[in-house]
Amino acid sequence: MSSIITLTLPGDILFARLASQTASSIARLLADDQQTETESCVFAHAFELAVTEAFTNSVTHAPENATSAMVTVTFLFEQPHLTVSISDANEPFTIETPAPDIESFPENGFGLLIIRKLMDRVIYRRDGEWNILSMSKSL
Amino acid sequence: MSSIITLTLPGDILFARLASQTASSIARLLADDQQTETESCVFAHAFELAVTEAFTNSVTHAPENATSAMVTVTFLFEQPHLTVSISDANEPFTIETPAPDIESFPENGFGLLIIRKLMDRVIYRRDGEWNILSMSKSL
Amino acid sequence: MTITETSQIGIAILSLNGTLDALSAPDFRNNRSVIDPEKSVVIDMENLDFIDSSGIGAIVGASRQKRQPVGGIILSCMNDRVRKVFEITNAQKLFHIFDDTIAAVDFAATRQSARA
Amino acid sequence: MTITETSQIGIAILSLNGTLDALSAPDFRNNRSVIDPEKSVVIDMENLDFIDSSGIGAIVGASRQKRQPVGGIILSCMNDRVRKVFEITNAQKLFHIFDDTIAAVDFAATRQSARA
Ligand SMILES: Nc1ncnc2c1ncn2[C@@H]1O[C@H](COP(=O)(O)OP(=O)(O)O)[C@@H](O)[C@H]1O
Ligand SMILES: Nc1ncnc2c1ncn2[C@@H]1O[C@H](COP(=O)(O)OP(=O)(O)O)[C@@H](O)[C@H]1O
Repeated sequence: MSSIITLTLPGDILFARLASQTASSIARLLADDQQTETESCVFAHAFELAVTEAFTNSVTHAPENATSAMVTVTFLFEQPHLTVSISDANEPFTIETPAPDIESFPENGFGLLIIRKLMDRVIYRRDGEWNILSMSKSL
Repeated sequence: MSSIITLTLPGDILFARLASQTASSIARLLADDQQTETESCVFAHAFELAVTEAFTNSVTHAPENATSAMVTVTFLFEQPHLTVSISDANEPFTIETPAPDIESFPENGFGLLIIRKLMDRVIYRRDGEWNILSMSKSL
Repeated sequence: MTITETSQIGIAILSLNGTLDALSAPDFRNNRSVIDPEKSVVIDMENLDFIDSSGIGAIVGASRQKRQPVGGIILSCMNDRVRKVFEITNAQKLFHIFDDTIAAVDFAATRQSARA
Repeated sequence: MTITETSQIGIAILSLNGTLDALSAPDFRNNRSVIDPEKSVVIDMENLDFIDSSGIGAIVGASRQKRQPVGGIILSCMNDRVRKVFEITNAQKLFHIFDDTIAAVDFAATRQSARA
Protein backbone atom coordinates (compact mmCIF):
# COMPACT_ATOMS: atom_id res chain seq x y z
CA MET A 1 0.00 0.00 0.00
CA SER A 2 1.22 3.50 -0.77
CA SER A 3 -0.23 6.64 0.78
CA ILE A 4 -0.12 10.21 -0.46
CA ILE A 5 -0.80 13.20 1.74
CA THR A 6 -0.71 16.78 0.49
CA LEU A 7 -0.59 19.97 2.52
CA THR A 8 -0.74 23.36 0.82
CA LEU A 9 0.09 26.38 2.92
CA PRO A 10 0.55 30.12 2.47
CA GLY A 11 4.21 30.99 2.05
CA ASP A 12 4.41 32.62 5.44
CA ILE A 13 6.84 31.75 8.21
CA LEU A 14 3.86 31.61 10.57
CA PHE A 15 3.03 28.22 9.06
CA ALA A 16 6.49 26.62 9.34
CA ARG A 17 5.63 24.88 12.61
CA LEU A 18 2.40 23.54 11.20
CA ALA A 19 4.27 22.03 8.24
CA SER A 20 6.97 20.52 10.41
CA GLN A 21 4.62 19.20 13.08
CA THR A 22 2.48 17.60 10.41
CA ALA A 23 5.64 15.97 9.03
CA SER A 24 6.54 14.73 12.48
CA SER A 25 3.05 13.31 13.09
CA ILE A 26 2.98 11.52 9.74
CA ALA A 27 6.44 10.02 10.24
CA ARG A 28 5.43 8.86 13.70
CA LEU A 29 2.17 7.35 12.49
CA LEU A 30 4.03 5.30 9.90
CA ALA A 31 6.94 4.36 12.14
CA ASP A 32 5.03 3.42 15.27
CA ASP A 33 4.10 -0.14 14.28
CA GLN A 34 7.52 -1.09 13.15
CA GLN A 35 10.05 0.67 15.30
CA THR A 36 10.96 1.08 18.92
CA GLU A 37 9.89 4.27 20.65
CA THR A 38 13.39 5.74 20.33
CA GLU A 39 13.69 4.86 16.66
CA SER A 40 10.38 6.38 15.76
CA CYS A 41 11.25 9.54 17.72
CA VAL A 42 14.46 9.89 15.74
CA PHE A 43 12.64 9.21 12.46
CA ALA A 44 9.94 11.77 13.26
CA HIS A 45 12.51 14.37 14.35
CA ALA A 46 14.42 13.96 11.07
CA PHE A 47 11.28 14.82 9.09
CA GLU A 48 10.26 17.59 11.45
CA LEU A 49 13.65 19.25 11.03
CA ALA A 50 14.01 18.65 7.28
CA VAL A 51 10.55 20.11 6.61
CA THR A 52 11.24 23.15 8.82
CA GLU A 53 14.42 23.81 6.87
CA ALA A 54 12.88 23.36 3.43
CA PHE A 55 9.71 25.28 4.24
CA THR A 56 11.67 28.16 5.80
CA ASN A 57 13.81 28.32 2.66
CA SER A 58 10.73 28.43 0.45
CA VAL A 59 9.45 31.40 2.42
CA THR A 60 12.66 33.32 3.09
CA HIS A 61 14.05 32.92 -0.44
CA ALA A 62 10.81 33.86 -2.19
CA PRO A 63 10.93 36.86 -4.55
CA GLU A 64 10.04 40.16 -2.84
CA ASN A 65 6.63 40.50 -4.44
CA ALA A 66 5.47 36.93 -3.80
CA THR A 67 3.22 37.74 -0.84
CA SER A 68 0.46 35.40 -1.95
CA ALA A 69 2.77 32.49 -2.84
CA MET A 70 1.79 29.01 -1.70
CA VAL A 71 4.11 26.21 -0.64
CA THR A 72 3.09 22.59 -1.15
CA VAL A 73 4.30 19.77 1.07
CA THR A 74 3.64 16.27 -0.28
CA PHE A 75 4.22 13.05 1.61
CA LEU A 76 4.54 9.74 -0.20
CA PHE A 77 4.87 6.57 1.79
CA GLU A 78 5.98 3.49 -0.11
CA GLN A 79 7.01 0.99 2.49
CA PRO A 80 9.71 1.37 3.83
CA HIS A 81 10.45 4.79 2.29
CA LEU A 82 8.87 8.05 3.34
CA THR A 83 9.46 10.88 0.87
CA VAL A 84 8.52 14.48 1.53
CA SER A 85 8.61 16.99 -1.33
CA ILE A 86 8.46 20.74 -0.94
CA SER A 87 7.41 22.81 -3.94
CA ASP A 88 7.59 26.54 -4.42
CA ALA A 89 7.63 28.98 -7.32
CA ASN A 90 10.93 30.68 -6.37
CA GLU A 91 13.99 31.13 -8.57
CA PRO A 92 15.85 27.88 -9.29
CA PHE A 93 18.61 26.95 -6.84
CA THR A 94 21.16 24.20 -6.28
CA ILE A 95 21.47 21.81 -3.35
CA GLU A 96 25.22 21.32 -3.84
CA THR A 97 26.06 24.11 -1.44
CA PRO A 98 29.23 23.68 0.63
CA ALA A 99 28.94 23.34 4.42
CA PRO A 100 29.63 26.75 5.98
CA ASP A 101 32.92 27.26 7.83
CA ILE A 102 31.85 27.19 11.47
CA GLU A 103 34.98 29.03 12.65
CA SER A 104 33.75 32.17 10.91
CA PHE A 105 30.59 32.13 13.09
CA PRO A 106 28.13 32.00 10.17
CA GLU A 107 24.53 32.98 10.86
CA ASN A 108 23.06 31.03 7.99
CA GLY A 109 23.76 28.49 5.29
CA PHE A 110 23.02 25.48 7.53
CA GLY A 111 19.64 24.50 6.06
CA LEU A 112 20.60 22.27 3.14
CA LEU A 113 23.50 20.83 5.15
CA ILE A 114 21.07 19.67 7.84
CA ILE A 115 18.71 18.21 5.25
CA ARG A 116 21.52 16.27 3.55
CA LYS A 117 22.76 14.87 6.87
CA LEU A 118 19.32 13.77 8.06
CA MET A 119 17.91 12.23 4.92
CA ASP A 120 18.95 9.14 2.97
CA ARG A 121 18.31 10.81 -0.34
CA VAL A 122 17.79 14.42 -1.43
CA ILE A 123 16.83 15.34 -4.98
CA TYR A 124 16.21 18.76 -6.48
CA ARG A 125 14.40 19.25 -9.73
CA ARG A 126 12.91 22.13 -11.62
CA ASP A 127 9.50 21.51 -13.13
CA GLY A 128 8.40 24.47 -15.25
CA GLU A 129 8.17 27.37 -12.82
CA TRP A 130 8.44 25.08 -9.80
CA ASN A 131 11.25 23.99 -7.53
CA ILE A 132 10.71 20.53 -6.12
CA LEU A 133 12.95 19.40 -3.31
CA SER A 134 12.39 15.70 -2.49
CA MET A 135 13.76 14.18 0.67
CA SER A 136 13.55 10.47 1.52
CA LYS A 137 14.37 8.31 4.47
CA SER A 138 13.62 4.65 5.16
CA LEU A 139 12.05 3.15 8.23
CA MET B 1 -5.80 39.07 4.70
CA SER B 2 -7.33 35.71 3.94
CA SER B 3 -5.45 32.41 4.19
CA ILE B 4 -6.23 29.09 2.57
CA ILE B 5 -4.75 25.81 3.74
CA THR B 6 -5.52 22.48 2.09
CA LEU B 7 -4.85 19.00 3.43
CA THR B 8 -5.60 15.94 1.33
CA LEU B 9 -5.53 12.58 3.07
CA PRO B 10 -6.26 8.95 2.27
CA GLY B 11 -9.79 8.03 3.37
CA ASP B 12 -8.53 5.86 6.19
CA ILE B 13 -9.46 6.21 9.83
CA LEU B 14 -5.74 6.07 10.63
CA PHE B 15 -5.54 9.70 9.47
CA ALA B 16 -8.47 11.08 11.49
CA ARG B 17 -6.20 12.33 14.30
CA LEU B 18 -3.86 13.99 11.83
CA ALA B 19 -6.78 15.87 10.29
CA SER B 20 -8.21 16.91 13.64
CA GLN B 21 -4.88 17.88 15.17
CA THR B 22 -4.08 19.98 12.13
CA ALA B 23 -7.45 21.67 12.55
CA SER B 24 -6.69 22.31 16.21
CA SER B 25 -3.24 23.75 15.43
CA ILE B 26 -4.59 26.06 12.73
CA ALA B 27 -7.41 27.31 14.93
CA ARG B 28 -4.95 27.96 17.74
CA LEU B 29 -2.50 29.75 15.49
CA LEU B 30 -5.23 32.11 14.33
CA ALA B 31 -6.80 32.56 17.75
CA ASP B 32 -3.69 33.07 19.82
CA ASP B 33 -3.15 36.77 19.08
CA GLN B 34 -6.69 37.76 19.76
CA GLN B 35 -8.06 35.58 22.48
CA THR B 36 -7.30 34.57 26.01
CA GLU B 37 -5.69 31.18 26.56
CA THR B 38 -9.03 29.65 27.58
CA GLU B 39 -10.90 31.10 24.62
CA SER B 40 -8.38 29.86 22.11
CA CYS B 41 -8.42 26.39 23.73
CA VAL B 42 -12.19 26.26 23.33
CA PHE B 43 -11.97 27.52 19.75
CA ALA B 44 -9.30 24.96 18.86
CA HIS B 45 -11.22 22.13 20.53
CA ALA B 46 -14.36 22.98 18.54
CA PHE B 47 -12.45 22.58 15.28
CA GLU B 48 -10.59 19.50 16.47
CA LEU B 49 -13.87 17.81 17.32
CA ALA B 50 -15.83 18.99 14.26
CA VAL B 51 -13.08 17.78 11.93
CA THR B 52 -12.82 14.40 13.68
CA GLU B 53 -16.57 13.93 13.25
CA ALA B 54 -16.68 15.00 9.62
CA PHE B 55 -13.55 13.09 8.62
CA THR B 56 -14.70 9.93 10.40
CA ASN B 57 -18.03 10.19 8.55
CA SER B 58 -16.24 10.56 5.23
CA VAL B 59 -14.33 7.36 5.93
CA THR B 60 -16.98 5.23 7.61
CA HIS B 61 -19.77 6.13 5.17
CA ALA B 62 -17.67 5.61 2.05
CA PRO B 63 -18.90 3.01 -0.45
CA GLU B 64 -17.46 -0.48 0.17
CA ASN B 65 -15.12 -0.40 -2.80
CA ALA B 66 -13.67 3.06 -2.16
CA THR B 67 -10.39 1.87 -0.67
CA SER B 68 -8.33 4.45 -2.50
CA ALA B 69 -10.67 7.38 -1.82
CA MET B 70 -9.19 10.67 -0.68
CA VAL B 71 -10.69 13.18 1.71
CA THR B 72 -9.87 16.87 1.40
CA VAL B 73 -9.87 19.25 4.33
CA THR B 74 -9.75 22.94 3.41
CA PHE B 75 -9.32 25.80 5.86
CA LEU B 76 -10.28 29.32 4.91
CA PHE B 77 -9.59 32.14 7.33
CA GLU B 78 -11.30 35.43 6.64
CA GLN B 79 -10.99 37.43 9.78
CA PRO B 80 -12.85 36.75 12.10
CA HIS B 81 -14.32 33.58 10.50
CA LEU B 82 -12.55 30.27 10.21
CA THR B 83 -14.28 27.85 7.85
CA VAL B 84 -13.27 24.23 7.43
CA SER B 85 -14.69 22.21 4.56
CA ILE B 86 -14.52 18.45 4.23
CA SER B 87 -14.98 16.93 0.80
CA ASP B 88 -15.49 13.32 -0.13
CA ALA B 89 -16.90 11.36 -3.08
CA ASN B 90 -19.50 9.42 -1.07
CA GLU B 91 -23.23 9.19 -1.73
CA PRO B 92 -25.10 12.44 -1.02
CA PHE B 93 -26.45 12.89 2.49
CA THR B 94 -28.40 15.40 4.54
CA ILE B 95 -27.33 17.29 7.66
CA GLU B 96 -30.89 17.70 8.95
CA THR B 97 -30.68 14.51 10.98
CA PRO B 98 -32.60 14.47 14.28
CA ALA B 99 -30.65 14.20 17.54
CA PRO B 100 -30.69 10.57 18.69
CA ASP B 101 -32.85 9.63 21.68
CA ILE B 102 -30.27 9.16 24.42
CA GLU B 103 -32.62 7.02 26.56
CA SER B 104 -32.38 4.24 23.98
CA PHE B 105 -28.60 4.07 24.53
CA PRO B 106 -27.66 4.77 20.89
CA GLU B 107 -24.17 3.83 19.74
CA ASN B 108 -24.06 6.29 16.88
CA GLY B 109 -25.78 9.19 15.22
CA PHE B 110 -24.03 11.84 17.35
CA GLY B 111 -21.62 13.19 14.73
CA LEU B 112 -23.69 15.80 12.93
CA LEU B 113 -25.35 16.79 16.20
CA ILE B 114 -21.96 17.60 17.70
CA ILE B 115 -20.94 19.55 14.62
CA ARG B 116 -24.12 21.62 14.67
CA LYS B 117 -23.72 22.42 18.36
CA LEU B 118 -20.08 23.46 18.08
CA MET B 119 -20.12 25.55 14.93
CA ASP B 120 -21.81 28.87 14.16
CA ARG B 121 -22.75 27.78 10.67
CA VAL B 122 -22.88 24.40 8.92
CA ILE B 123 -23.62 24.11 5.20
CA TYR B 124 -23.85 21.00 3.07
CA ARG B 125 -23.68 21.09 -0.68
CA ARG B 126 -23.27 18.61 -3.46
CA ASP B 127 -20.86 19.60 -6.19
CA GLY B 128 -20.91 17.05 -9.02
CA GLU B 129 -19.74 13.82 -7.44
CA TRP B 130 -18.57 15.58 -4.28
CA ASN B 131 -20.06 16.17 -0.88
CA ILE B 132 -18.81 19.39 0.68
CA LEU B 133 -19.55 19.99 4.34
CA SER B 134 -18.55 23.51 5.40
CA MET B 135 -18.35 24.46 9.05
CA SER B 136 -17.63 27.99 10.28
CA LYS B 137 -17.00 29.62 13.59
CA SER B 138 -15.88 33.15 14.47
CA LEU B 139 -13.05 34.20 16.74
CA MET C 1 -5.07 5.24 23.46
CA THR C 2 -3.80 2.91 26.14
CA ILE C 3 -6.01 1.22 28.74
CA THR C 4 -4.51 0.37 32.12
CA GLU C 5 -6.65 -1.99 34.15
CA THR C 6 -6.58 -2.51 37.89
CA SER C 7 -9.12 -4.14 40.16
CA GLN C 8 -10.50 -3.28 43.61
CA ILE C 9 -12.99 -5.40 45.55
CA GLY C 10 -14.16 -6.98 42.31
CA ILE C 11 -14.60 -3.68 40.51
CA ALA C 12 -12.54 -3.06 37.38
CA ILE C 13 -10.87 0.34 37.08
CA LEU C 14 -9.91 1.21 33.53
CA SER C 15 -7.62 4.23 33.16
CA LEU C 16 -7.83 5.59 29.64
CA ASN C 17 -4.84 7.49 28.33
CA GLY C 18 -4.88 9.53 25.13
CA THR C 19 -7.70 9.64 22.61
CA LEU C 20 -10.94 7.65 22.49
CA ASP C 21 -12.14 7.93 18.89
CA ALA C 22 -13.14 5.72 15.95
CA LEU C 23 -9.63 4.31 15.75
CA SER C 24 -9.31 3.33 19.40
CA ALA C 25 -12.97 2.60 20.27
CA PRO C 26 -12.67 -1.09 19.29
CA ASP C 27 -9.95 -1.57 21.93
CA PHE C 28 -12.35 -0.24 24.51
CA ARG C 29 -15.32 -2.28 23.30
CA ASN C 30 -13.29 -5.49 23.26
CA ASN C 31 -11.96 -5.13 26.79
CA ARG C 32 -13.08 -8.17 28.83
CA SER C 33 -14.38 -6.20 31.79
CA VAL C 34 -16.31 -3.91 29.46
CA ILE C 35 -17.94 -6.89 27.74
CA ASP C 36 -18.81 -8.80 30.92
CA PRO C 37 -22.46 -7.88 31.73
CA GLU C 38 -22.02 -8.64 35.45
CA LYS C 39 -18.92 -6.51 35.93
CA SER C 40 -18.88 -3.04 37.46
CA VAL C 41 -16.41 -0.84 35.64
CA VAL C 42 -15.07 2.54 36.73
CA ILE C 43 -13.59 4.48 33.83
CA ASP C 44 -10.90 6.82 35.09
CA MET C 45 -10.63 9.61 32.50
CA GLU C 46 -7.94 11.69 34.17
CA ASN C 47 -5.53 11.06 31.28
CA LEU C 48 -8.11 10.96 28.53
CA ASP C 49 -7.30 14.04 26.45
CA PHE C 50 -9.88 13.75 23.74
CA ILE C 51 -13.14 11.94 23.02
CA ASP C 52 -15.41 12.11 19.98
CA SER C 53 -18.83 10.70 19.10
CA SER C 54 -17.37 7.25 18.42
CA GLY C 55 -15.93 7.24 21.94
CA ILE C 56 -19.25 8.36 23.43
CA GLY C 57 -21.03 5.68 21.39
CA ALA C 58 -18.64 3.00 22.62
CA ILE C 59 -19.22 3.91 26.28
CA VAL C 60 -22.99 4.23 25.86
CA GLY C 61 -23.13 0.91 24.00
CA ALA C 62 -21.06 -0.82 26.65
CA SER C 63 -23.35 0.54 29.34
CA ARG C 64 -26.44 -0.85 27.60
CA GLN C 65 -24.98 -4.35 27.81
CA LYS C 66 -24.51 -4.21 31.56
CA ARG C 67 -26.94 -6.01 33.87
CA GLN C 68 -27.61 -3.24 36.37
CA PRO C 69 -27.26 -2.79 39.27
CA VAL C 70 -24.69 -5.56 39.59
CA GLY C 71 -22.79 -4.49 36.50
CA GLY C 72 -22.52 -0.92 35.35
CA ILE C 73 -20.26 1.80 34.05
CA ILE C 74 -19.26 4.69 36.29
CA LEU C 75 -17.16 7.61 35.11
CA SER C 76 -14.54 9.64 36.94
CA CYS C 77 -12.16 12.58 36.49
CA MET C 78 -13.18 13.85 33.08
CA ASN C 79 -11.50 17.04 31.91
CA ASP C 80 -13.55 19.98 30.57
CA ARG C 81 -13.10 19.03 26.94
CA VAL C 82 -14.34 15.50 27.55
CA ARG C 83 -17.19 16.68 29.77
CA LYS C 84 -18.35 19.03 27.02
CA VAL C 85 -18.84 16.14 24.59
CA PHE C 86 -20.85 14.22 27.18
CA GLU C 87 -22.99 17.33 27.64
CA ILE C 88 -23.53 18.10 23.95
CA THR C 89 -24.67 14.54 23.25
CA ASN C 90 -26.74 14.37 26.43
CA ALA C 91 -24.85 11.19 27.34
CA GLN C 92 -24.06 12.65 30.77
CA LYS C 93 -27.67 11.84 31.71
CA LEU C 94 -26.93 8.12 31.48
CA PHE C 95 -23.99 7.98 33.89
CA HIS C 96 -22.95 8.59 37.44
CA ILE C 97 -19.98 10.90 37.05
CA PHE C 98 -17.47 11.50 39.86
CA ASP C 99 -14.63 13.92 40.27
CA ASP C 100 -12.40 11.35 41.87
CA THR C 101 -11.90 7.68 41.28
CA ILE C 102 -12.02 6.60 44.92
CA ALA C 103 -15.52 8.02 45.26
CA ALA C 104 -16.52 6.29 42.03
CA VAL C 105 -15.24 2.93 43.28
CA ASP C 106 -17.01 3.41 46.63
CA PHE C 107 -20.24 4.11 44.81
CA ALA C 108 -19.88 1.01 42.63
CA ALA C 109 -19.11 -1.13 45.67
CA THR C 110 -22.12 0.17 47.61
CA ARG C 111 -24.43 -0.43 44.68
CA GLN C 112 -23.09 -3.93 44.23
CA SER C 113 -23.48 -4.89 47.89
CA ALA C 114 -26.97 -3.33 48.10
CA ARG C 115 -28.05 -6.16 45.83
CA ALA C 116 -26.46 -8.86 47.99
CA MET D 1 8.98 30.34 22.35
CA THR D 2 9.11 32.16 25.65
CA ILE D 3 12.30 33.49 27.24
CA THR D 4 12.50 33.74 31.00
CA GLU D 5 15.41 35.80 32.24
CA THR D 6 17.04 35.70 35.64
CA SER D 7 20.37 37.04 36.79
CA GLN D 8 23.10 35.69 39.08
CA ILE D 9 26.28 37.57 40.04
CA GLY D 10 25.96 39.67 36.91
CA ILE D 11 25.41 36.72 34.62
CA ALA D 12 22.17 36.54 32.66
CA ILE D 13 20.41 33.19 32.58
CA LEU D 14 17.94 32.85 29.73
CA SER D 15 15.61 29.88 29.95
CA LEU D 16 14.17 29.10 26.53
CA ASN D 17 10.84 27.33 26.38
CA GLY D 18 9.36 25.83 23.21
CA THR D 19 10.76 26.24 19.72
CA LEU D 20 13.70 28.33 18.51
CA ASP D 21 13.18 28.68 14.76
CA ALA D 22 12.87 31.35 12.07
CA LEU D 23 9.68 32.66 13.68
CA SER D 24 11.06 33.03 17.19
CA ALA D 25 14.75 33.73 16.47
CA PRO D 26 14.20 37.52 16.31
CA ASP D 27 12.96 37.47 19.94
CA PHE D 28 16.20 35.83 20.95
CA ARG D 29 18.39 38.14 18.87
CA ASN D 30 16.71 41.24 20.25
CA ASN D 31 17.05 40.27 23.89
CA ARG D 32 19.08 42.98 25.68
CA SER D 33 21.48 40.60 27.41
CA VAL D 34 22.08 38.79 24.13
CA ILE D 35 22.90 42.04 22.36
CA ASP D 36 25.17 43.45 25.09
CA PRO D 37 28.76 42.54 24.06
CA GLU D 38 30.03 42.67 27.65
CA LYS D 39 27.39 40.37 29.10
CA SER D 40 27.90 36.71 29.92
CA VAL D 41 24.78 34.76 29.05
CA VAL D 42 23.92 31.21 30.08
CA ILE D 43 21.24 29.71 27.86
CA ASP D 44 19.28 27.11 29.78
CA MET D 45 17.77 24.77 27.18
CA GLU D 46 16.02 22.36 29.50
CA ASN D 47 12.60 23.35 28.12
CA LEU D 48 13.69 23.98 24.56
CA ASP D 49 11.93 21.25 22.58
CA PHE D 50 13.06 22.07 19.10
CA ILE D 51 15.74 24.09 17.32
CA ASP D 52 16.42 24.49 13.62
CA SER D 53 19.16 26.15 11.55
CA SER D 54 17.69 29.60 12.16
CA GLY D 55 17.97 28.99 15.89
CA ILE D 56 21.55 27.77 15.57
CA GLY D 57 22.35 30.79 13.39
CA ALA D 58 20.86 33.15 15.97
CA ILE D 59 22.96 31.69 18.81
CA VAL D 60 26.14 31.57 16.73
CA GLY D 61 25.57 35.13 15.54
CA ALA D 62 24.97 36.35 19.08
CA SER D 63 28.17 34.65 20.22
CA ARG D 64 30.21 36.40 17.54
CA GLN D 65 29.16 39.76 18.93
CA LYS D 66 30.39 39.01 22.44
CA ARG D 67 33.66 40.49 23.68
CA GLN D 68 35.24 37.37 25.17
CA PRO D 69 36.18 36.45 27.79
CA VAL D 70 34.12 39.05 29.67
CA GLY D 71 31.04 38.44 27.57
CA GLY D 72 30.13 35.08 26.11
CA ILE D 73 27.42 32.55 25.56
CA ILE D 74 27.39 29.30 27.50
CA LEU D 75 24.86 26.55 26.92
CA SER D 76 23.24 24.15 29.36
CA CYS D 77 20.79 21.25 29.56
CA MET D 78 20.14 20.60 25.90
CA ASN D 79 18.00 17.56 25.09
CA ASP D 80 19.12 14.96 22.54
CA ARG D 81 17.16 16.46 19.68
CA VAL D 82 18.67 19.90 20.22
CA ARG D 83 22.16 18.47 20.74
CA LYS D 84 21.90 16.63 17.43
CA VAL D 85 21.38 19.89 15.53
CA PHE D 86 24.41 21.44 17.24
CA GLU D 87 26.40 18.39 16.20
CA ILE D 88 25.22 18.23 12.58
CA THR D 89 26.07 21.88 12.03
CA ASN D 90 29.34 21.62 13.96
CA ALA D 91 28.19 24.53 16.11
CA GLN D 92 28.91 22.52 19.25
CA LYS D 93 32.61 23.31 18.61
CA LEU D 94 31.99 26.96 19.33
CA PHE D 95 30.43 26.61 22.77
CA HIS D 96 31.03 25.40 26.27
CA ILE D 97 28.11 23.08 26.88
CA PHE D 98 27.08 21.96 30.36
CA ASP D 99 24.61 19.40 31.60
CA ASP D 100 23.45 21.60 34.38
CA THR D 101 22.86 25.30 34.67
CA ILE D 102 24.61 25.79 38.01
CA ALA D 103 27.87 24.46 36.55
CA ALA D 104 27.40 26.70 33.53
CA VAL D 105 26.94 29.77 35.73
CA ASP D 106 29.99 28.83 37.82
CA PHE D 107 32.05 28.53 34.70
CA ALA D 108 30.88 31.92 33.41
CA ALA D 109 31.63 33.51 36.79
CA THR D 110 35.13 32.02 36.98
CA ARG D 111 35.93 33.14 33.46
CA GLN D 112 34.68 36.62 34.18
CA SER D 113 36.66 36.99 37.40
CA ALA D 114 39.82 35.56 35.81
CA ARG D 115 39.89 38.70 33.75
CA ALA D 116 39.54 41.00 36.75
N1 LIG E 1 13.30 27.09 -1.70
C1 LIG E 1 14.30 27.86 -2.12
N2 LIG E 1 14.06 28.84 -3.02
C2 LIG E 1 15.05 29.62 -3.47
N3 LIG E 1 16.35 29.50 -3.09
C3 LIG E 1 16.66 28.54 -2.20
C4 LIG E 1 15.67 27.67 -1.67
N4 LIG E 1 16.25 26.80 -0.83
C5 LIG E 1 17.56 27.11 -0.82
N5 LIG E 1 17.83 28.15 -1.64
C6 LIG E 1 19.16 28.76 -1.91
O1 LIG E 1 20.15 27.93 -1.36
C7 LIG E 1 20.94 28.64 -0.40
C8 LIG E 1 21.39 27.71 0.73
O2 LIG E 1 20.26 27.34 1.53
P1 LIG E 1 20.47 26.89 3.03
O3 LIG E 1 21.55 25.88 3.08
O4 LIG E 1 19.17 26.44 3.55
O5 LIG E 1 20.98 28.16 3.80
P2 LIG E 1 20.26 29.57 4.07
O6 LIG E 1 18.82 29.42 3.67
O7 LIG E 1 20.46 29.78 5.52
O8 LIG E 1 21.01 30.55 3.23
C9 LIG E 1 20.06 29.77 0.05
O9 LIG E 1 20.81 30.87 0.54
C10 LIG E 1 19.30 30.12 -1.22
O10 LIG E 1 20.06 30.94 -2.06
N1 LIG F 1 -19.43 12.12 4.67
C1 LIG F 1 -20.54 11.37 4.60
N2 LIG F 1 -20.77 10.55 3.56
C2 LIG F 1 -21.89 9.82 3.48
N3 LIG F 1 -22.86 9.83 4.40
C3 LIG F 1 -22.72 10.62 5.47
C4 LIG F 1 -21.55 11.44 5.63
N4 LIG F 1 -21.68 12.13 6.78
C5 LIG F 1 -22.86 11.76 7.32
N5 LIG F 1 -23.51 10.86 6.55
C6 LIG F 1 -24.83 10.26 6.79
O1 LIG F 1 -25.46 10.97 7.84
C7 LIG F 1 -25.76 10.08 8.94
C8 LIG F 1 -25.62 10.79 10.28
O2 LIG F 1 -24.26 11.09 10.55
P1 LIG F 1 -23.76 11.28 12.04
O3 LIG F 1 -24.68 12.22 12.73
O4 LIG F 1 -22.34 11.68 12.01
O5 LIG F 1 -23.92 9.88 12.73
P2 LIG F 1 -23.20 8.49 12.43
O6 LIG F 1 -22.09 8.75 11.47
O7 LIG F 1 -22.73 8.03 13.77
O8 LIG F 1 -24.28 7.62 11.86
C9 LIG F 1 -24.80 8.90 8.75
O9 LIG F 1 -25.30 7.72 9.34
C10 LIG F 1 -24.72 8.81 7.24
O10 LIG F 1 -25.81 8.10 6.71
